[in-house]
Amino acid sequence: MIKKVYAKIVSIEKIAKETMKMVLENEHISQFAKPGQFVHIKVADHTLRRPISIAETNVETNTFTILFKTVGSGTRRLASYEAGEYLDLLGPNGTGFPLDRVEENDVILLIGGGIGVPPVYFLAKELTRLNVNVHAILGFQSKDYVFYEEEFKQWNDVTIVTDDGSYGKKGFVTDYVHDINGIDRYFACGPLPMLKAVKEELEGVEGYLSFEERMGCGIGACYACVIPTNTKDKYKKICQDGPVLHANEVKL
Amino acid sequence: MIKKVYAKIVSIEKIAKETMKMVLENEHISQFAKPGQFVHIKVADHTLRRPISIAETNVETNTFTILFKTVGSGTRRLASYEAGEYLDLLGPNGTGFPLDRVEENDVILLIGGGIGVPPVYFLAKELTRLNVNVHAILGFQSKDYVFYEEEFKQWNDVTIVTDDGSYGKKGFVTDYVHDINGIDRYFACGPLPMLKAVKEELEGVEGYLSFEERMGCGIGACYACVIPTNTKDKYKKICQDGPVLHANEVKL
Amino acid sequence: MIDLSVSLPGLELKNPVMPASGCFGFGREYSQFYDLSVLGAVIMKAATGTERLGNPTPRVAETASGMLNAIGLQNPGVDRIIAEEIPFLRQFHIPIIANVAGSTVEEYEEVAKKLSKVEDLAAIELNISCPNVKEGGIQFGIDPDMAAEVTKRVKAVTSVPVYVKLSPNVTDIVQMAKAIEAAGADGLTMINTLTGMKIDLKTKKPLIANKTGGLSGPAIKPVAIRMIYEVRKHTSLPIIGMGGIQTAEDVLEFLLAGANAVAVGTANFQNPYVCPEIIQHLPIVLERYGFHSVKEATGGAHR
Amino acid sequence: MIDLSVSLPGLELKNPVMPASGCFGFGREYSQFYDLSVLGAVIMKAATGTERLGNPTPRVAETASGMLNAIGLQNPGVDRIIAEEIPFLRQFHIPIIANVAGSTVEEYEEVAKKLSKVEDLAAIELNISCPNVKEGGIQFGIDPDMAAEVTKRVKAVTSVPVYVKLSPNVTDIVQMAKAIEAAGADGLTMINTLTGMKIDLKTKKPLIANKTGGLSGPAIKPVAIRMIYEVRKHTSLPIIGMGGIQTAEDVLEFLLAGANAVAVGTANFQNPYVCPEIIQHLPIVLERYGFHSVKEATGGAHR
Ligand SMILES: Cc1cc2nc3c(=O)[nH]c(=O)nc-3n(C[C@H](O)[C@H](O)[C@H](O)COP(=O)(O)OP(=O)(O)OC[C@H]3O[C@@H](n4cnc5c(N)ncnc54)[C@H](O)[C@@H]3O)c2cc1C
Ligand SMILES: Cc1cc2nc3c(=O)[nH]c(=O)nc-3n(C[C@H](O)[C@H](O)[C@H](O)COP(=O)(O)OP(=O)(O)OC[C@H]3O[C@@H](n4cnc5c(N)ncnc54)[C@H](O)[C@@H]3O)c2cc1C
Ligand SMILES: Cc1cc2nc3c(=O)[nH]c(=O)nc-3n(C[C@H](O)[C@H](O)[C@H](O)COP(=O)(O)O)c2cc1C
Ligand SMILES: Cc1cc2nc3c(=O)[nH]c(=O)nc-3n(C[C@H](O)[C@H](O)[C@H](O)COP(=O)(O)O)c2cc1C
Ligand code: FES
Ligand code: FES
Repeated sequence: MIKKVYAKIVSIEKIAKETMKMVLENEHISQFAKPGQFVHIKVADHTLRRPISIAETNVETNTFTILFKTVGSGTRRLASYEAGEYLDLLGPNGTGFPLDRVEENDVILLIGGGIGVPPVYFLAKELTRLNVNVHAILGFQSKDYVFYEEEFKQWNDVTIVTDDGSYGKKGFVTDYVHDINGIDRYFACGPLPMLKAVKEELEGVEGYLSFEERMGCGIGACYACVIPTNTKDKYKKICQDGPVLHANEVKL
Repeated sequence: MIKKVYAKIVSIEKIAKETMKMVLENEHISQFAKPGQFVHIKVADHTLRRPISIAETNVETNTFTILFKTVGSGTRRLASYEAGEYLDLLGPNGTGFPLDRVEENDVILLIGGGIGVPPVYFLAKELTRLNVNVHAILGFQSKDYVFYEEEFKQWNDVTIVTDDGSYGKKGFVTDYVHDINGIDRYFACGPLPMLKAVKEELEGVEGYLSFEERMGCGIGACYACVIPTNTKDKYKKICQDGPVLHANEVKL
Repeated sequence: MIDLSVSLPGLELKNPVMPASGCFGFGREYSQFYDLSVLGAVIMKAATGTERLGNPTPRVAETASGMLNAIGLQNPGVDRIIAEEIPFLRQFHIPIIANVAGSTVEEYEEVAKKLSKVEDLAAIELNISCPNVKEGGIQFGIDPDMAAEVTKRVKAVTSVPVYVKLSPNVTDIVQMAKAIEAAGADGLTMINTLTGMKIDLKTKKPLIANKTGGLSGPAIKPVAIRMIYEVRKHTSLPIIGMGGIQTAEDVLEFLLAGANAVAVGTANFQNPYVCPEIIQHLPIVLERYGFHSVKEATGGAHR
Repeated sequence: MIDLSVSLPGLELKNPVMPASGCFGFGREYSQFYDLSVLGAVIMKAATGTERLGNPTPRVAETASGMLNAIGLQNPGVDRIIAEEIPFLRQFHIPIIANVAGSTVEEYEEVAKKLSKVEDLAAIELNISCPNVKEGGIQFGIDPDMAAEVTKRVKAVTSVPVYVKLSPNVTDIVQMAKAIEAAGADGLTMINTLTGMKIDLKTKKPLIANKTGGLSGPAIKPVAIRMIYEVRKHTSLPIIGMGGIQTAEDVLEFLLAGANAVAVGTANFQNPYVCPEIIQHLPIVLERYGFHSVKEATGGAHR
């Protein structure tokens, strides 16, 4: 259930180039958030809230983590908040990665591109509860942007790819998906061109993609964030039906 | 000379109902400000700057004081700043109370109404440098709004008047101006109806009034703050030619 | 006791605050946050003759104290709105206003006709800011003759009161209002969005896929207040005012300008509780400024 | 090296940034803060045939991300502007643009005629947002025929290039621009302010003594960008763009929409250094977005 809450900023730090990590305290979000869901954050001096994925929750400390890239004025303003301040946010919003069809011993591929890595991390952590085989491929622009390699390594086999080869392997995540054999299911989050390429490359494999779109309400009321689908309704709302959608139902 | 400066807030406190006192540190303002001049303050989230009179300067500590009433969203936001923060301000703006014609042993009447008291206080303090006879009449709505009585008493004879008689004498400042004999010159700052009444009551005495008007630029460029006069130009700009104007030149 | 109630054609409002069309869907999402029965009324998302899928995305962009949107009237079509959405809203026992849109006068007629058969529909809001495909895309809302024509034709086929929603993108808002009054409208709602654009410096293209979008939010409030004030001077139709309302003080400003009731749009996105919060705060604000009722405040700036 | 220079009729600009009319007086006050010779040009406060004392006060009010003003063209009259103000501005060796206003076509002609005799006046900006007393107060700026008429008549009596300043308070900005282009204007400046109002909750009256005022500042930027984009598509006249500019990024957005140069109004009140700061920052911003010159960025959103 989505609630409007005030979450206290526990810590905020820069963890890679243009990339901030913020830990927030709020019981509702930390108890109920599922991987793939997001919070819709009110940022001072801005009309519209900003959607940011939940990267981790901790039910013991009632905290949750978000990671964000400072790309424009809203995320830059968000980066200027300090520990101890409160953020007004809605959450948890949207529908996350579906885990109900995951079966024991499945080979699962996680793909994260840039700031698409955080929700995939949350998913990776959740998947450790199930007895499955998880492989992660994470793509970044270049060395300076890489984050969370160690965090992933706790749980999974992980391959880091950079566009320019300045760290890990060189190229795009799609160049390495075939290194993993017998993939039963994949989950991906990242920029649209990456999602398109992943869908094509893994044609035939059951997959779920997490999408981004500019949002108004963030809760399904304004029709700002639709994506065309081949389902009965012909579209889905990314903020409500998504951000995670079945790769085969979306028209890319 | 007007400069754009960043002044550090040294302290901020509430000194009476809806009335804040803020001490700021800035060399330029504290060295050059004259009684009657104002600073034009940029307040977060507001398009237009807010004009606030300078209530006191201290050339040793490079500080100056402003007092303001929280009447609307700008002054309420101003009241929410904290010591240590910096304010972007223009100053000192405008033309203050003229002291060049004040002569030794003159009987001088100072009249302040409500938040018009601060510039009059600055003037009272300045006048102590001259060998003159100063009387102050300060009007407030009611007891809770009274401030700076003690501060004035250091320098002058002072009469406090409240509209409802809840403190000091009851009535309007104009009810008591004739208690002072042989006034050579008066200086007044307060709401427009008070200024009008003072001018009428003291017809024939040389007087100077400090005016308020909604401002745009605050420096004389936009013609927002004009007041009709019977001078050659037919008008004066309150932000530049004023806020202090000769009582006889303005058309009220 | 401050009296918040307002009686307008078709609308017995217990308070003057309702969500604006397109900013509240059909109420389902906001009903997660609060009981919609506290609202004065509700205005639904636009209904067209058949399902519309709207414009390509991005459909929204942020601006200083405002936002642009070009949703493009996406909606499931009037039949499904009647079958699926109105029954949901009915449970809250508040007046339901349907926002009617179309590309031809015939489409307006058809949608209005269907809606007016819905037993407890309180009123229709005619959204005339849509481009008329027959007339080469010119909006009904910017031409007084076309606006009058669509008003007249819709009035002829419906039994529920018709409020016409004025576009602010016109030289003479009073002329529009008078034409619509003469055509028999029961009321006006105003203002719709101002046409605007934002260019993405990175792509060098208009950020909104539709290029232009409608500007809403506090940025446009001064334009809304001015237009309501002018229209109030020259027509006697009731006015539901909107454009940038965020607080109960804003509501009072609209009432003083001449609005009889108000709608809240963009502010719902910032604070899903904005409507109930305004409703709770409104009596306090009315009292502070010396009013005993909403009715007393309406038109206050004209006295 | 990023080339900031722009050549427009009568205006050889070393950079495209100039203060907007009415927001900079005649430069004296801002010259306390910086050397005005850094500016691309300067547009003076409106000049009328004789001295005008303007509207009663209050003349300004704050709004969300904007402000309202109703100064009412206060100015010392064209003769004193020529005698006292232009000589002051001349020392900075930047193009001087005179903003010309009037209540009758004859007054526009008279003012323009006098100004065009000033040796080094670079251009005239026709402020057609003034009510025409002869035509019953209708603004020249909202009627294409009247706008064309005043443009034609002023062009006939002056030898300096004439830029006509468009009012955004019209249904069809392109129609206005085309009428003015056909009438022989050398360029357009746009946009002037949107008409707005604010009501004082305490007094229950419009806060501005004139009741309505002109809305300026970031709030109106999306409307300015949209109108410039549309006008650029349909005319080939050079455009000096304005409306809510605060930063060099804003300037780039105006250039992409189709402006050849820009003017900065309201932002001067917030930051007296805004023009020189924008000028300093503009090359960095142009470079960041891949441009080598202002000219290259102009119209970028249309390619
Ligand atoms: C479901 C979802 C989850 C997201 N999770 C994350 C995350 O975990 N970390 C992260 O860094 N970013 C995430 N994003 C993207 C993030 O919302 C944008 O980067 C951010 O809103 C940009 O705001 P800005 O003001 O800095 O940029 P500007 O470009 O100045 O933003 C202006 C406007 O555009 C919108 N906007 C811009 N880019 C996007 C975008 N890609 N998606 C949606 N709205 C956008 C903003 O909300 C705002 O309305 C997510 C987006 C969605 C839709
Ligand atoms: C020369 C001068 C000196 C002043 N000195 C002081 C002082 O020392 N202490 C103090 O408390 N107040 C002083 N004022 C008044 C003060 O500027 C206003 O109370 C303040 O701007 C109100 O802002 P607000 O946002 O709280 O109120 P709002 O009413 O919300 O203000 C909205 C707008 O109105 C303007 N405004 C409102 N009232 C006034 C006013 N009376 N004068 C000018 N602009 C106004 C604001 O600047 C703003 O643009 C002075 C005014 C002037 C002109
Ligand atoms: C996302 C969005 C969608 C809208 N959709 C509609 C609509 O379908 N029909 C309509 O008449 N108005 C629509 N509007 C306009 C609003 O109802 C309202 O008139 C306008 O936004 C001004 O009010 P505001 O500033 O409170 O948002 C929409 C506005 C927004 C922001
Ligand atoms: C206080 C003020 C006075 C103005 N006076 C004039 C004027 O005399 N002539 C004119 O053509 N425009 C005048 N304008 C309009 C501006 O030149 C400009 O077109 C408008 O403010 C939009 O730009 P901005 O948002 O940068 O302020 C005035 C604007 C303001 C705010
Ligand atoms: S953002 Fe409003 S429907 Fe998705
Ligand atoms: S405020 Fe601009 S001239 Fe006084």
